[in-house]
Amino acid sequence: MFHAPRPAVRGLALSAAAVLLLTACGGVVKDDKSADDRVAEIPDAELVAPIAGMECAEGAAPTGDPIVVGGSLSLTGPLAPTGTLHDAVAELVVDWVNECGGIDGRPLEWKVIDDQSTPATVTSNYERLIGDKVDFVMGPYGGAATLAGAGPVTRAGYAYPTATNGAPDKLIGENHFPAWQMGGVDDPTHMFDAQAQTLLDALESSGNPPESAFFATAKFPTTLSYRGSVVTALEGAGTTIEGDVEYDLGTTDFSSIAIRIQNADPDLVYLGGIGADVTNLYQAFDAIGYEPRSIYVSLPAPAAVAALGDKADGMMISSIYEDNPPLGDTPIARYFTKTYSEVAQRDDLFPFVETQAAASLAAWQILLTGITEGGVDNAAVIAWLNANEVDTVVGKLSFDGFNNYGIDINRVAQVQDGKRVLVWPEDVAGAELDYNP
Amino acid sequence: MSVSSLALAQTLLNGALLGCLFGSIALGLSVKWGHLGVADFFHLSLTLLGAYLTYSLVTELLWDPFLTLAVTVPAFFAVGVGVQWLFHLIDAQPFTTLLITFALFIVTESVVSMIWSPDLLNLRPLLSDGFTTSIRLPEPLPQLAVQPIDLVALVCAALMVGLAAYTLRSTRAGRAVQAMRQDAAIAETLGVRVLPLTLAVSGLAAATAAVAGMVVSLRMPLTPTLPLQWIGIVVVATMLGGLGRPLGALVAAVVLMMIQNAWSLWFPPQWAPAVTFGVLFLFLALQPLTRIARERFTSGRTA
Amino acid sequence: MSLLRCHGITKRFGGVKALSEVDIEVTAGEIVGLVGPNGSGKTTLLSTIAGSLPVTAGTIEFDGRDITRASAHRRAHAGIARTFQVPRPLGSFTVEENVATASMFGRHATGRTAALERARGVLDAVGLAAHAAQEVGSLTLHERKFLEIARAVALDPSLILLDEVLGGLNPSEAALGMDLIASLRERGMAVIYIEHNVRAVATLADRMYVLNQGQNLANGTPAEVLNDPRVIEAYLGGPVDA
Amino acid sequence: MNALRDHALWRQFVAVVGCAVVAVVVVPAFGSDFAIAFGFQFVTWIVLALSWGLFSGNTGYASFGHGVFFGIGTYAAAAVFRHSDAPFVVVLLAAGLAAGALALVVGLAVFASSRFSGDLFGLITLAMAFVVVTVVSNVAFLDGGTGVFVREHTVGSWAGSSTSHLFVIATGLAVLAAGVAIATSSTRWGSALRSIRDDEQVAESLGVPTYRYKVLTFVASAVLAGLAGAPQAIYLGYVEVGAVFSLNIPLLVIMMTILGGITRWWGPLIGAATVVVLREVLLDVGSPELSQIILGAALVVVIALLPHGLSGAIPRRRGARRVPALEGGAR
Amino acid sequence: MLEVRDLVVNYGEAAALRGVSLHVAAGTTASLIGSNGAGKSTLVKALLGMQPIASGQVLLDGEDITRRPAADRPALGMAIVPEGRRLFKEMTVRDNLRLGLHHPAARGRSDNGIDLALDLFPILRKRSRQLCGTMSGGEQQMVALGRALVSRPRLLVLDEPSLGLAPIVVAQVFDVIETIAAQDVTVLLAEQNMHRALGLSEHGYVLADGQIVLEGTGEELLRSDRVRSAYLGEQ
Repeated sequence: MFHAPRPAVRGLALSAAAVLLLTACGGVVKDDKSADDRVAEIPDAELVAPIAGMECAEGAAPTGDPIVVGGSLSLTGPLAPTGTLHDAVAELVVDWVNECGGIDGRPLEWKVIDDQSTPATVTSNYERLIGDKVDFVMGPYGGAATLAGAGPVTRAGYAYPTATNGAPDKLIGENHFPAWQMGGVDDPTHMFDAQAQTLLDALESSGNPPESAFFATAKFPTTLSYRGSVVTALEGAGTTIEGDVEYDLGTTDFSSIAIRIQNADPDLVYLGGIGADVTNLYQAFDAIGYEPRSIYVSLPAPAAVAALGDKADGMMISSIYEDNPPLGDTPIARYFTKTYSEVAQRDDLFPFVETQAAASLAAWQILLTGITEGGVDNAAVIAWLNANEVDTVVGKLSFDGFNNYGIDINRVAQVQDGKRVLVWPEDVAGAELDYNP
Repeated sequence: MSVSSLALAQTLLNGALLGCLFGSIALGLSVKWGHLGVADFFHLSLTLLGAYLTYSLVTELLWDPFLTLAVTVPAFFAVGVGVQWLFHLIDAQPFTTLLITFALFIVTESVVSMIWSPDLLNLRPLLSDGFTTSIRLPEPLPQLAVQPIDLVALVCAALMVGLAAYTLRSTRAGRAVQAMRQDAAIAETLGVRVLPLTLAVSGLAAATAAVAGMVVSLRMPLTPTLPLQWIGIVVVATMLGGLGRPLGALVAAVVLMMIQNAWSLWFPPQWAPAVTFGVLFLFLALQPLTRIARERFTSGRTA
Repeated sequence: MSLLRCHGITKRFGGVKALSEVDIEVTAGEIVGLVGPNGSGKTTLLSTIAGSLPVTAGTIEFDGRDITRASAHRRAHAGIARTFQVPRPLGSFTVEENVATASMFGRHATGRTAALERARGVLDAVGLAAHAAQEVGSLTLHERKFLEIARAVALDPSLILLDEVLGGLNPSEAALGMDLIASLRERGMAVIYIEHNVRAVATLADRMYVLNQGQNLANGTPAEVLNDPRVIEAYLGGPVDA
Repeated sequence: MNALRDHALWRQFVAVVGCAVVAVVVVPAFGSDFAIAFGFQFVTWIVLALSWGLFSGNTGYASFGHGVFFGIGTYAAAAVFRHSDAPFVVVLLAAGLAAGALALVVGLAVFASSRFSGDLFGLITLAMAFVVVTVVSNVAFLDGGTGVFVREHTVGSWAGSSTSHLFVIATGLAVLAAGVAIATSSTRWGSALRSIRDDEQVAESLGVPTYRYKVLTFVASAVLAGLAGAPQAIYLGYVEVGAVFSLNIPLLVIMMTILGGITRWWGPLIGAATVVVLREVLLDVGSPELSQIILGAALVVVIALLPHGLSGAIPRRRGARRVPALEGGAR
Repeated sequence: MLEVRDLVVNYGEAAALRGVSLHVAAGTTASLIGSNGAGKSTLVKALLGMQPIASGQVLLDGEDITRRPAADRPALGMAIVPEGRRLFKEMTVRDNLRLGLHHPAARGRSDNGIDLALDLFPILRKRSRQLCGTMSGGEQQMVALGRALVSRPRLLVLDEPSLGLAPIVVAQVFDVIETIAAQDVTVLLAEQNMHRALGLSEHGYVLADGQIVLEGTGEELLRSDRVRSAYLGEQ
């Protein structure tokens, strides 16, 4: 019956053969197992309690009414890559607590609702969770979602721990406990100033601060605000801004931006890109055979950086945590690194702990510490957290100052020998910044 | 900002090569839309699915990327036939088909994210250097460089589009397809069997998504929401090229990407997407009653 | 005083000239027959008068005003109504709603209630009153044809363009239809009447125009036209050297 | 207006107002915060579905740009909040006017030529979405890319102080939308629109000024969607381009209307209700992807099996009405 | 060769053909005449499988082909020149002609059928690359004739080939039909132009209101007054 397709089918076969011939240049697929090898290198770790003030009663199965923590996460839609990561950490923490005998013998339970990456749904999701009488809530991922959830959560008097809160530079309330702290904010429109200063300090510590810089930033709230602060800071330090362009979210072709960069050939390339932008930019660099003298990337997807392989060596990345001493060398961090790599591999996520996963754990540590110290009562938890410091995987956090932002914990990481390591500030650095543009 | 002519040439070249990739995605859309009257958003999903299947076959079974076509092409052919069969069964109106393909678009995004996780997947690190090291062009343009992957995109686009255009214009089956679109009843009296032909066209169009998907998986990191980023350029290229004209769609995609890149070189890159649609509106506004309208409205006229 | 005056109407479709320099004139209250062999351009001429098709060249004057470039609905408001050769009832409307739509938006636009009332009156006149509330899908061919007429009448036009409203009807239905057309003249409407049944046209028409090859071939009283050898030749196909 | 004398329509409208009043009284008084938040979204979707049905359902010109009008309304409201201290009524008007103005410009251009019908019309409205997104994300007055904080400007106002107030406002808009939908049911306006859907050429020949009706109804539809954007801006508290102009919005709206059917004015209403409730129920299905899949598959099945939607599947008293399935633009 | 028995075709509830029977002997030419609206086109469409048949039979060489799909007809040796030509206007003349060779039976046949058609209409030869939509009506009719002829049908059905054509072109078209008829091809000619049609037919049928009202040899019919009244409408 199918007389018609034959010539075209023949053509397809032909074209496939031709393409095969075209690229007959050795093995097409590398026998690349390095990522798996690195996972295998993660040392085994012993079970410890997830927070400092808690004893781990291994093997004692928790009984009684569960303590339910509810949360809304973007499990589908454009924010899903990070949303699922936070979901994975939440499940991990709940299992972890329950393996340690629960909280005061009561099991912990995680109840998550998908918000389809839509802020409007976040609001009703929290209303729904609070209506269902969950004991506590965990914040969502992303600035718009965090602010959308803040309304019902605050009104109901719940504590609102958040892992990352993007850019809401406006006050949420005294019940807000961000794990990713952006302290030192006195003027809310300059909330990234401290972070920008950290970057500047790091660059200056090398003794070779950049004389020129080129900025390429994605149209995304956080990246734009952060870029603004860095431009001001670098200009203040005498760096020439060679170029400053913005591009649309979802841009896949960076060749004109790459060429602009090549033309300017600056000491520092600042990429305010999220997700896979860094991959695509490097592809454009490859195409024109250009190698940036140095590059700093804010908020890249970890998988995108890892995928660059050797090319990423020397790349600087915004970070609050990397798996290196001193932060990465505690029993809690080691156990988390180990279990997270297992969970993430199961869920097809990037298997190493970095900013997002660490912030997620830290948010849980804040909540768990609050519960352990204040009891199963939101008002008490809020009061205790506002008055005390919490020891988390990303460092000691306090909840004061503007928007409860406490101290600034933004750090600079660098890829060295294929591994991400914190290089600044010195108290958390696992290696020295290697910067010589 | 002054830019050397060399830089301009390079960015235009890159744009053209990426345009080839979009052109090969637009190919299937153009054929289905122009010749079957189905504005098929599902085609974009199929392309994504093809990319993910390629990724899995390469990473899990360590197949050669080109070898994956042996699986994906026939499988997608079957899918294309199946969808068209469904349209035939329910005697779907054009708008109904549009809605159904949109629903399938939503479903596919979820299926992909369920199977492969919503996180970024990247095939590039696994590719041999022959794929990723850029090549300098031979004289007289030794300063310009291209990536082998882009060349693959070029070859695939040129082959598929060329074949499709040749088939449509110069083969027995292609003429039958054109005839069917213009006057199905008369085509039937000439021996054209409409149902098998539409099924075959739909199947072949879907099969091109397998090839385009393979190129996508080599070319860019994969996320389930990728098709949303393609819709704009692919749909505009399809319309600008003239529905049912694969060569037109390819040329339009190449030109659009070149314009976008040239624009981004001198003007704020964030306005580049608007330029694409500006071109579309300009085209629609300036164009008298020809091209797009011609195909769809002339058949209704009677003297 | 002529109601409608078309001068030099030319219409091209691609490479085909469907009408070339056609002139036609209609006086208020008369029935003008328009005949010609298949493909001579009768329906095309009607469509250009009704405004459904733009002309390539020529002018159309109605009631002393130039309406060559006016849109179809303006012509309807001015008092030109048309029927379609293949009936095109509005599928999601009932019979009376179809007719009422014309009253609502016609020359003397009214509200819906008044329009429905008027529609019932018109349906009564064409003998479709019993079907008023029916879906149009349930109508027979002759009822659909009459519905076309009813819809045109409901516009309250001064000129009504009838395109083969009797085609496909059996003799008794056709007789009813001819009475109906005659009654339009009594209501003071002028009619341009296309029909392939030349005798039916001749019976009703005051004057007749004959088109051939998209051009005026002849015009005059029915008797003159029917006995014009050129007309007979055009219809039956003349000797080979025509 | 003749419609005002039509008792059946009045009864329908009174019934709608009655339901709305009951909802406004009962939901905030007895419902949980979740019920109110859910109720707000529920009525917002109803406004969107009814307003889409108003133009696209009635005329058969399927628009993929409805989310743009909703989003323009949201952003216009956010801009007024940010740049002035105007009362909420002004914000509401600005939201409606902004959307209406865009629709007017687009409508005047697009409907001028008969070739922009069917899927071409759909795609032009889709392209409109991409252009508007680019403009909003690059113009600092509206957004500029960093998003706009609305909450700080609305905390003190009546509208911004409680979700139940937003629910009241949105319910009011839903009544307005239902009122307009009723006004296009069995009325002169409705006859004009549906004659365009059935056969545009015939409609013209019957004296229906199709161009004017298309443009004005397109604008009316956009204004309603834009109005709904104003309370939405307050509800969100923080608006950003990605979420506000998400392509899911027009898709869901179309899905709702097709599901509900365009045969009767309340088709979109029950379609919206069904989808919103179904979505909420499916959140518990286990896997979030699975719920999306079920929703998409349900749509395919409904389109295939019930071409006239839920409302069209219910027979009429006087025998089923023969209605062409929505075909996207009469020719 | 072609036999039609009691053919009934309805459009909805309206009867378009009310029991038509006719017979065309192999190698002869038969005319089907009548005014427009009489049902000629309907009959032609029914013969070619383009129109559902309510009852009755169509036999080709004694074989019942009533329910065979339209796409089967060319392989049976049938070809049509449809009313209004219905060319594929966005394709070139040559491509239109090639489509006449689409059916499987013509597969592998060289293009000499096309050359044959181009020989019949020399004007088409130099226009073989022109899009049909841009041609005049007469030229289009020649392409339509050519498209039907390239497959070398045994039975050629023409529906109003003179429709809307200038007299000189009509003369040309009928010359071609006569040539074809002389070549052992059976021709059924549905035509309003009765003088021309009957002039080259062995046999003629007069159709009015969906029925055969008169039949006879061409000459008989030409002389009959009843034909004229059937045309102009009977009182």
